[in-house]
Amino acid sequence: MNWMDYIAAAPEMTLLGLICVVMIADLFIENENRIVTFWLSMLSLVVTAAVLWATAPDARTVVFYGAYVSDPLSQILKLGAVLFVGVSFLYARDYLRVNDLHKGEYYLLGLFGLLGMMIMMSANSLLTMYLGLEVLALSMYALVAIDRHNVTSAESAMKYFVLGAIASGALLYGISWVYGVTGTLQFHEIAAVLSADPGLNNLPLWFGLAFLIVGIAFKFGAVPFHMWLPDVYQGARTPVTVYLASAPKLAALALVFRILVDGLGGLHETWSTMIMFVAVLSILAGNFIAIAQTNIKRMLGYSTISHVGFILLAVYTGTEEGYASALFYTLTYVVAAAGAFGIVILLSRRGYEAELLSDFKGLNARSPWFALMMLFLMFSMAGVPPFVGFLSKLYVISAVLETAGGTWLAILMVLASVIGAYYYLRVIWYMYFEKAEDQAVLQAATDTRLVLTLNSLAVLALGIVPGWLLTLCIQVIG
Amino acid sequence: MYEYYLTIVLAPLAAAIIAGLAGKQIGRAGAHWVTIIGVGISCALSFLVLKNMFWGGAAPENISVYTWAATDGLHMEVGFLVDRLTALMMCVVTFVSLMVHVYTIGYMHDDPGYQRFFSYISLFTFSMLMLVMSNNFLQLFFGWEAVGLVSYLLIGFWYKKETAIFANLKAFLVNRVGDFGFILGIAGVVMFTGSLDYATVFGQADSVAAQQIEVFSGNPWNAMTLICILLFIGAMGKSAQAPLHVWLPDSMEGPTPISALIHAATMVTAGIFMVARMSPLFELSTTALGFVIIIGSVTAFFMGLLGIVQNDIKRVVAYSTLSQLGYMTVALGASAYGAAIFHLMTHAFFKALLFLAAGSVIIAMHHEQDIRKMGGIRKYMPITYWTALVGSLALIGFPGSSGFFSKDLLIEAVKESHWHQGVTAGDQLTYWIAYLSVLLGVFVTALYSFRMFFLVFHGKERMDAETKSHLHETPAVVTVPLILLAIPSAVIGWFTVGPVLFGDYFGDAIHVSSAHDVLAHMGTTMWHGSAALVMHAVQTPVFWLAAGGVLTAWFLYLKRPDIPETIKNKVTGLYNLLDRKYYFDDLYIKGFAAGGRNFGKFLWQKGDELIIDGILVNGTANVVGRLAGVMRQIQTGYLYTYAFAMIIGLTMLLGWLIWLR
Amino acid sequence: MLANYLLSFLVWLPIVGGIGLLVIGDAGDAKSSQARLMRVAALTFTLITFLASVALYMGFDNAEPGMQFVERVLWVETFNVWYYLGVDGISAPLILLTTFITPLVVIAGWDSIKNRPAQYFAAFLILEGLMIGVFSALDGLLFYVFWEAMLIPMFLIIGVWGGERRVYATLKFFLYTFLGSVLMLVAFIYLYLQTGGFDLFGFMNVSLGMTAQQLIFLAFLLAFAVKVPMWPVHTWLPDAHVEAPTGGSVILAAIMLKMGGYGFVRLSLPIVPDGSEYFAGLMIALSLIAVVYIGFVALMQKDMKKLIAYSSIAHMGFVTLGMFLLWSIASDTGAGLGMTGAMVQMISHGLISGAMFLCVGVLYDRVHSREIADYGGVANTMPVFAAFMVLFAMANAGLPGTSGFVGEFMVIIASFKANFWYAFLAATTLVLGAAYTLWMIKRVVYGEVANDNVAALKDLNAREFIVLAVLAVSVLLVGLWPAPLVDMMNTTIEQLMQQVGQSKL
Amino acid sequence: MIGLQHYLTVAAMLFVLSIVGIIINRKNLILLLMCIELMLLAVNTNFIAFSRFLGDETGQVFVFFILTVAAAEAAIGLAILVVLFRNRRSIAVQELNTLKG
Repeated sequence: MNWMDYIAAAPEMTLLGLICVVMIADLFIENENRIVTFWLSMLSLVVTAAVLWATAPDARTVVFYGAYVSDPLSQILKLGAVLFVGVSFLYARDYLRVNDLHKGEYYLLGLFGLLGMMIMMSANSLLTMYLGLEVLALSMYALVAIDRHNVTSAESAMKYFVLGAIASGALLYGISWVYGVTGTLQFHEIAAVLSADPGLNNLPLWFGLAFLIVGIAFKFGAVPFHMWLPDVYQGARTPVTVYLASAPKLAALALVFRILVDGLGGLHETWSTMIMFVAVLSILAGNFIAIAQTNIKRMLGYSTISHVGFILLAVYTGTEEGYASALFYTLTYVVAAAGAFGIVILLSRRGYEAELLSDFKGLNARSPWFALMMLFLMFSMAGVPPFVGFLSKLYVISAVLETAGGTWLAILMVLASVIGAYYYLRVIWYMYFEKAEDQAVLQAATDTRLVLTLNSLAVLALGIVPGWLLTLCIQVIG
Repeated sequence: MYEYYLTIVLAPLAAAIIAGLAGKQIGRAGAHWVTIIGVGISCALSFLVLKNMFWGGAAPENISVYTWAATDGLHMEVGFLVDRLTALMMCVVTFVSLMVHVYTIGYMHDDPGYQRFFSYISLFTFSMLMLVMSNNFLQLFFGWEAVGLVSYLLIGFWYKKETAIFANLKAFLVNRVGDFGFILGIAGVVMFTGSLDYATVFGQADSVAAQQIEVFSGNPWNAMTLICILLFIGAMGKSAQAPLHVWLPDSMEGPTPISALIHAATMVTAGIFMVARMSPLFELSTTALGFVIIIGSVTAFFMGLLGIVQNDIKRVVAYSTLSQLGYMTVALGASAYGAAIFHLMTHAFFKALLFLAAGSVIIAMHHEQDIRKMGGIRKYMPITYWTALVGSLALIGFPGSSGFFSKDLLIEAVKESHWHQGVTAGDQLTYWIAYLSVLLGVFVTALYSFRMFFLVFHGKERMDAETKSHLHETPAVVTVPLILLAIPSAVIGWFTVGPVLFGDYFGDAIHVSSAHDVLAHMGTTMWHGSAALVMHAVQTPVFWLAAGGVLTAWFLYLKRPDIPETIKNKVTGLYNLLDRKYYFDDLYIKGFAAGGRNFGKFLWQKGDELIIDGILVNGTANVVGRLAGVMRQIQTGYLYTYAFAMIIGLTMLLGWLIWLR
Repeated sequence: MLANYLLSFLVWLPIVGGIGLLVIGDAGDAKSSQARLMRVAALTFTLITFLASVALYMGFDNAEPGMQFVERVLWVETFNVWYYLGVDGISAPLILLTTFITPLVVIAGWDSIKNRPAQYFAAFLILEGLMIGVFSALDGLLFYVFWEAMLIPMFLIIGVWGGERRVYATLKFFLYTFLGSVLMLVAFIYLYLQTGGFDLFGFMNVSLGMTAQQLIFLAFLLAFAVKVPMWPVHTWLPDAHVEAPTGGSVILAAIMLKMGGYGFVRLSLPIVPDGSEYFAGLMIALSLIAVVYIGFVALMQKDMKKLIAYSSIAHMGFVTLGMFLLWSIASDTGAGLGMTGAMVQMISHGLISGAMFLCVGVLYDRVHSREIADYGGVANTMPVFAAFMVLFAMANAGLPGTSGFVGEFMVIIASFKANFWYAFLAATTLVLGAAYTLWMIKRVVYGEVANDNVAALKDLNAREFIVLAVLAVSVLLVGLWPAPLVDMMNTTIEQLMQQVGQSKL
Repeated sequence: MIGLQHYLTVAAMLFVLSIVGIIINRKNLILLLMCIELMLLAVNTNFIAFSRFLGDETGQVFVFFILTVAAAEAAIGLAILVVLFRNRRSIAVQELNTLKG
C-alpha cells in the first residue's frame, strides 16, 4: 500500500470528487441557470481528461492488491469515454433546455456512468469489474427514466432494468463458478492458475464461462441478448440514447478484454465458438430487422447490433491483430454513432421528437450542410470508402480471414454489409431524393454545430489518414 | 501518278464536303458546280490513267497511302492498287457519275434537298472509287460499306415518304446480311494468310487452298472454298443476287438519277468487280465457282421473268438489272471474268441510259411511273425515244450494239465452259443449267424490255388530258446525258470487245487458271473479230430468241393488248407467283423480321424482365424484405419474451458445451 | 516539376474543385448569378483537367511497356498501403477519355439542370477525379477506395436529378455494384495476406494455387461483370440509364462501364492467369450471349435510352470477348489483336454511346419524353440534329470510317482465329446492331412530322452543336486513323500478353 | 455429510426458479423484482459454498458487495416502477409492449 496506487487511480478519484462538487453545486443552482451545471460537468470532464493525460502509465501497473490495473488500453478507452460523454452532454444540452428536461440529474448520472465505465476499464478483478458494471448500469437505468412524464421512457427503463438485472445475475453466477474453480477473482491470477493446471480447463469452468458470456453479450447487445437494445434506444429520450450509444460500448469492450482475454485467455478455443455464435446471429438479425424499421433511433439500434457482431467477430479471432481491430472498430463506430444521434437531436425541437425516418425527408433542402454530414456518417456506417467505416470493416475482415474457416465468415460479413447498406442508403434517399415535409429551420447553438461538424468530418478524416489511430490501437494491444 | 490517284479520290470527297456542310452558303448553282467540277476532274484523270495503262503500257501500281493501324503483326493500311481492271472501273464509275450529276440538275430541279443530293452523289463517287482502287481488304470493306451508306441515304432521300424510309432500312439490312458473310470471309483471309494486303494474300493463295478448316467438327472443309463462299455472300448482298435481291426493286423509291448511278451502273456491280478482283482465290475452288454459277443463273432467269409483270417503269428496269447482274455472275462462275467485267461495262452504259430515259419520261409525266398510264409518247419526246430505243436494243443484244458483244460472248463462254478440263459430271450438269437459263433469259429480256418500250412510247395515249396537255421533251441537261450515254451503249462494244476479251487486256489483274480459261479457249476457236461476230450473229440461237421476244412483245402489247389480260386470268397461280415476286418479301418480312422481333420481345420480357429482374433480382430483394418483416415479429415487446430469448441463448451455449464440445 | 505529380493533379484538381462548389453552393437558385459562376467554375476545372491530360498524352512514351508518371508514397503503414499512381498504354487512353467526356457533360448540363446546379456539377467533378483515380491507381486498396467512392456521387446524380423511377433505379444501381465489389475486397484481402501488401505488382508476382486462382477470379468476375455489365448481371444498367439525367447516362455509359473491362485487363488477367484460362470459355460464352441475346432485346425497346443502354451491353460484349480469346487462339498472333480490339472498342464505345445519350438528351430537353413513339420526322424540324444523330447511329452500327468499326473488326478477326462460330455469332452484330439502331432512326428521325411537339422543335443551339460536333469529329478521327490510339497500347498489350501467357501455378 | 455439490445444486435450483419465475409471470412487475433478488441469493449461496470449501474469504467479501448492490438495484427498480405506475396506472407485465418490432 503506497502512494503509487493512488496515483494510478487518480483519474477515477478526481472524477468522483468532482462529481460530488457538481452534485452539491447543483443543489444551489436555480432552474433557469441550470446551464452552470452543464459547464461544471464539462469542466470536471476536462479536468479528468487532464489527470488521465498526466497519469498516463508507460507500462501496465497493477495496484490495490491486484484489484485494479492501469495500462495503455485503459488509458485510451478512458480518454475515449470522457470525450464521448462530453460530446453527448453537448448534443444533449439544447434539447434538454427546450424540452424542460434540463435537470442536473442528466449530467450527474452521466458522470456517474462515466465513473462506472472507467472502473470497468481499469478492473483487474472480477469484483472490481462487477462494481464498475453496476455503477454504470444503475445510472443508465435512472438516466433512461429521466423524463418522468414519458410513458415510453418508463417502459423502456423498466425493460432495461429487469433484463439488465437478469444479465448481471447471470454474470455473477458465472463469476461464482470461475471463482469456485480457480479460487481467485483476479484476472492475472486466474490466467496463472489456468496455465499452471490445464486440468481446470474443463466443463465446470466452461459452465461458468457460458454465464459470463451471457453477461458480456448483454452489455454489448448481441443477439439473442439484444432484446433490450432497440426498445431502450427508441424509448429513451434522444440525449440519453446518444449517451447510451457511444461511451458504454467502450466499457463493454473493456469487459471483453479484461475477462475473456486477460483472465480466461486460456479458454480461447472454447469461448471463441460461443462468441462467433452470438456474433454471426447479431450480424444477420441486426441487418435484416433494421431494414423493416421506420423509426430512425430503432433502426440505428439494430444497426448497432450488427456492428457489435463485427466487433465480436474481431474478438473471436483471438489474435492480437483481431483485438486491435476490435478496438479500432469500436472507437470509430462510436464516433459515427455519436454523430448520427447528434443529427437526430439536431432535427428535433420543442415538443417534437424527430425520430421517424420520414422526418429526414428533404433535409438537403432544409440544411444542405448537415445533410452532407449525415451522408458521411451513413456511408461510413455502411462501410463505403473513403470513410473510416470501410477501413474498420477491412481491418476486422482481414483479421478474420486469417483464422481457419475465416473465408466463409468474411463472405458472410461482406454480404451482410451489402444488405445493411440498404437501410443506410434509405436515410440518404429520404434526405436527398424526397421533398421536405416540414420546412422548419434547424436551430442549434454554434458550438453544437461546430462539434457536430467536426464529429462528422472525423469519419472522413479518419478514413483518409487512419495511420496514427491504427498504430495506436496496435501499440495498446501489443 | 500517286498525286493523280489521290486527286481522283479526293476531288469528289472535297466537293461532297463543301456541298454538304456549306450547302446554304454556296447555294444551288454553287452546289452543282462544285460537285460537277469535282467529279469532272476525277473523270478526266481516270481516262488519263486508262490511257496510260492501255496505250502508254504503264505498269500496275500498288501504293500505300497511310497506315490505318498496326498491331500484333497485322498491318492495316489504306492504299491504291491501280491496274487495268481498276482503271476500267474508274472510268466507268466517274463517267456515269458525271453524266448523272449533269442529269440531276434537271431532274431534281425544284427539290428542296438539292445541295444535299449533290453532296450525297459526290460522296458516293468517292466511296466507289475507294472501293475499286483499294489494294487491301480493309479499304475494300470500307468502300463496300460506305457505298452502302450512301445508297441508304439516297434511297431514303425523300425521308417523308414512308415507302422510301422502309426501302432504305430494308436495303441496308439486307446488305448487312451480305456483309456478315463478307467480313467473316475477310477474317478467314487474315486467319490463313495473316495479312489484308491483296498482293500478299494472292501470293499465299495456293498454300491456303491446301489447308482445311473444321467448321462443323468432324468434316473439314477446304479453307479456300469457305473463304470464297463467304466473300461471295457479300457479293450476293451488294449485287443483289437471289436470295438477297429483295432490296433492289424497293430501292427504286429513291430519285431516278441514283437508281441509274448506284442501283444499275456502279454500286450493284461492286460484287462482280470484287469477285473478279479475287479471281486468284476463286480460281482455286471449283466448289465456290459452282456455287457462284448456280446463284447467278437462278437470278438471271427468274428475276427476268418478274420484269414481265411489273407495271412501274423503274421496277421493270430494276428487274432487268437483277437479271443482267445474274448474267455477269454466271460468267464469273464460268471463270469468264473478263466477259463479266466487259458486260459490267456495257451494262453500266445502257442500263444507266435506260434509267435516265425512264427518268426523263417520268419528269415529263409529272412523276407518274405506271406504264399503263403512258403510251404513244414517241412523238412528244423524240430524243428520249431514240435513246431509249438504243438502250433497249443494247439490252437485248441487238447485233452490233455494245450489249450484243458482251452478252453474246458471255453466253458463248458459258456454253463453252463445259470444255473446262477435268470437270465432273456434276459440273457439266451445272454448266448446262446455267447455259439454259441464260439462253432462255435472252427471250425473257427481249420480252419485258420491249413490252415496256411499246407500252410507253407506242400504242394509244392512256395518260389523262391534263398531263398530256403539257407533255414535252425534257431540257438539255437531261437529254445531253442521254445522248452521251447512248453513244457508248451503241458502239463501244464494237471497238473494245477484241482487246478486252481476247487481247489479254487485263493481264495480271485477273488470274484464270489455264485449266478453265474459257475465254482464251474461245479466242483460239471462234474469235475472228467484231465484224465476223456480227455476221455470225444470225446463226446463233441468241439472235432468234431475242427477235422472238421482241415480236411476242409487239404482238401482245400493240397488236392484241387484250391477250395479256386473258393469259393473266388463265394462269392466275403463275401470275400471282410472279406478281408476289416468288413470296420472298413475305418470307423475309413476315418470317425473319417479325420472327426476330418476337424473339427479341420474348427474351426481353420473359428473359430479362421476368426471370433475371423479376425473380432473381427483385425476388431476392423481396425475400430479404419479407424476412425482415418476419424477424421483427420476434421482438414482441413483452418482457418475458425477451427474458425467454436470453434463456434460450444461454441454454444453446450450455448445450453446445455439454454435447458438442 | 509538375510532371512528377501530373497524375495527382489530374485526380485531385476536380475533387478539390467539386468540394469548393459544394461548400460555396448556388443560393438554391439556378438563375442566380452565383449559380452561373458555379457553372463557369465547373467548366474551367474540367477544362484545366483536360489540358493536364493532354500534357499526359504529350509526355507519354509509346515505347515504354511499363508504368509511367509513377507516384509512390506510403499511405497506411499498418496494411502497407501505398498511394501508388501510374499509367501505361491501357489506362492512359481511358484517362484521356474521362477528361475528354466530362467537360462535354458539364456543357450539356449547362442550363438543363434547374435544381441545385452547384451540387450537380460538384458531383460530376468529384466523380471525374475518382474515375481518373481508378484508372491510375496501382495499389489494390487505393484502387478499391476510388472504385467504391465513385458510387456515391453517381448514386446521388441518378437519385436527385433522375426521372420518375429514379429511387428504384439508383438503389438498384448502388446495391448491384456494391454487392459485386465486396467480394473483390475479400479477394484483395486474401492477396494482401499472401503478399503482405496491396501492391498490384506484388499481386501479379505472387504464385497462387489453382483453387485460389479460381475463387479470386470469380470474386473479380462478379465485381467487373456487374460493371461491364455482362449478361446476366446487366439488368441494373437499363434502369439506371433510363432514369439518370443525360449527363449521368453519358458518364455511366462512356466511362463507368469501361471500369469493368479495365478491371479484367488490369487485375483478372495478370493476377490470376490460370484462373482466367480456366474460365475463359465461360467468359466467351457470356460475351457472345451479350452480343446476340441483348441485340435482340435492344430491337424491341420502346424507350430510346433503354435501347441505347442495351446496345451498350451488346457492344461491351465485344470487349470481354476480345479480352478472353487469347487461350483459344493457337497461332502466335491474333490474341493481341483481340485485346487491342477490346481496348479500342472501349474508347470508341465511350465516344459513341456518350454521343447517342447526348442526342437523346437534346430531344428530351425539348419534348420531355424518351418514348420512340412520341417522335417521328424529327429531320423535318431539326435537320442539323438529324444529321448528327444519323452519323452516331451509323457509328453505333459499326460502320467503317467511324470509331465503332475499328474494335469490332479487330475482335471479329481475332475470334475467327479462335473458332469459326465465335466469329459467326459475334458478326451477327453487323445485322442486329444495324437493325435496332436504324429502326430507331427510322421511327424517330425520318417520316412525316408525327405530332405538334415535333413540329414545335427548335434545331440545335450553339452549345449543343459544339458538344455534338466535337464528338462527331472524334468519332470520325478514331474511325479513319486509329493508329495513334493503337500505337499507345501496343507495347503494353504485348507485355501483358507475355505476362498472361505464363502460368503462376 | 452434505458436500459442495449439494449447495451448488440448491443454488442452481434457486437460479432456475428465479428465471422460471421471470418467464412465466405475466401479471406483476413486483414479482419480477423478487425473482431478481432470488437470483442474487442463488449466486450468494454459490459464493459462500465455494468460499467455505476453498477456505478463502474473498467469496464472502464478494457476497457483501452483492448484497449492497442488490439493495441499490432494488431501490432503482422500485423507483422506475413508481414512474411507470404514475404514467399508466398499471404494473402488469403483459401491458408493457408499446415498444416492439
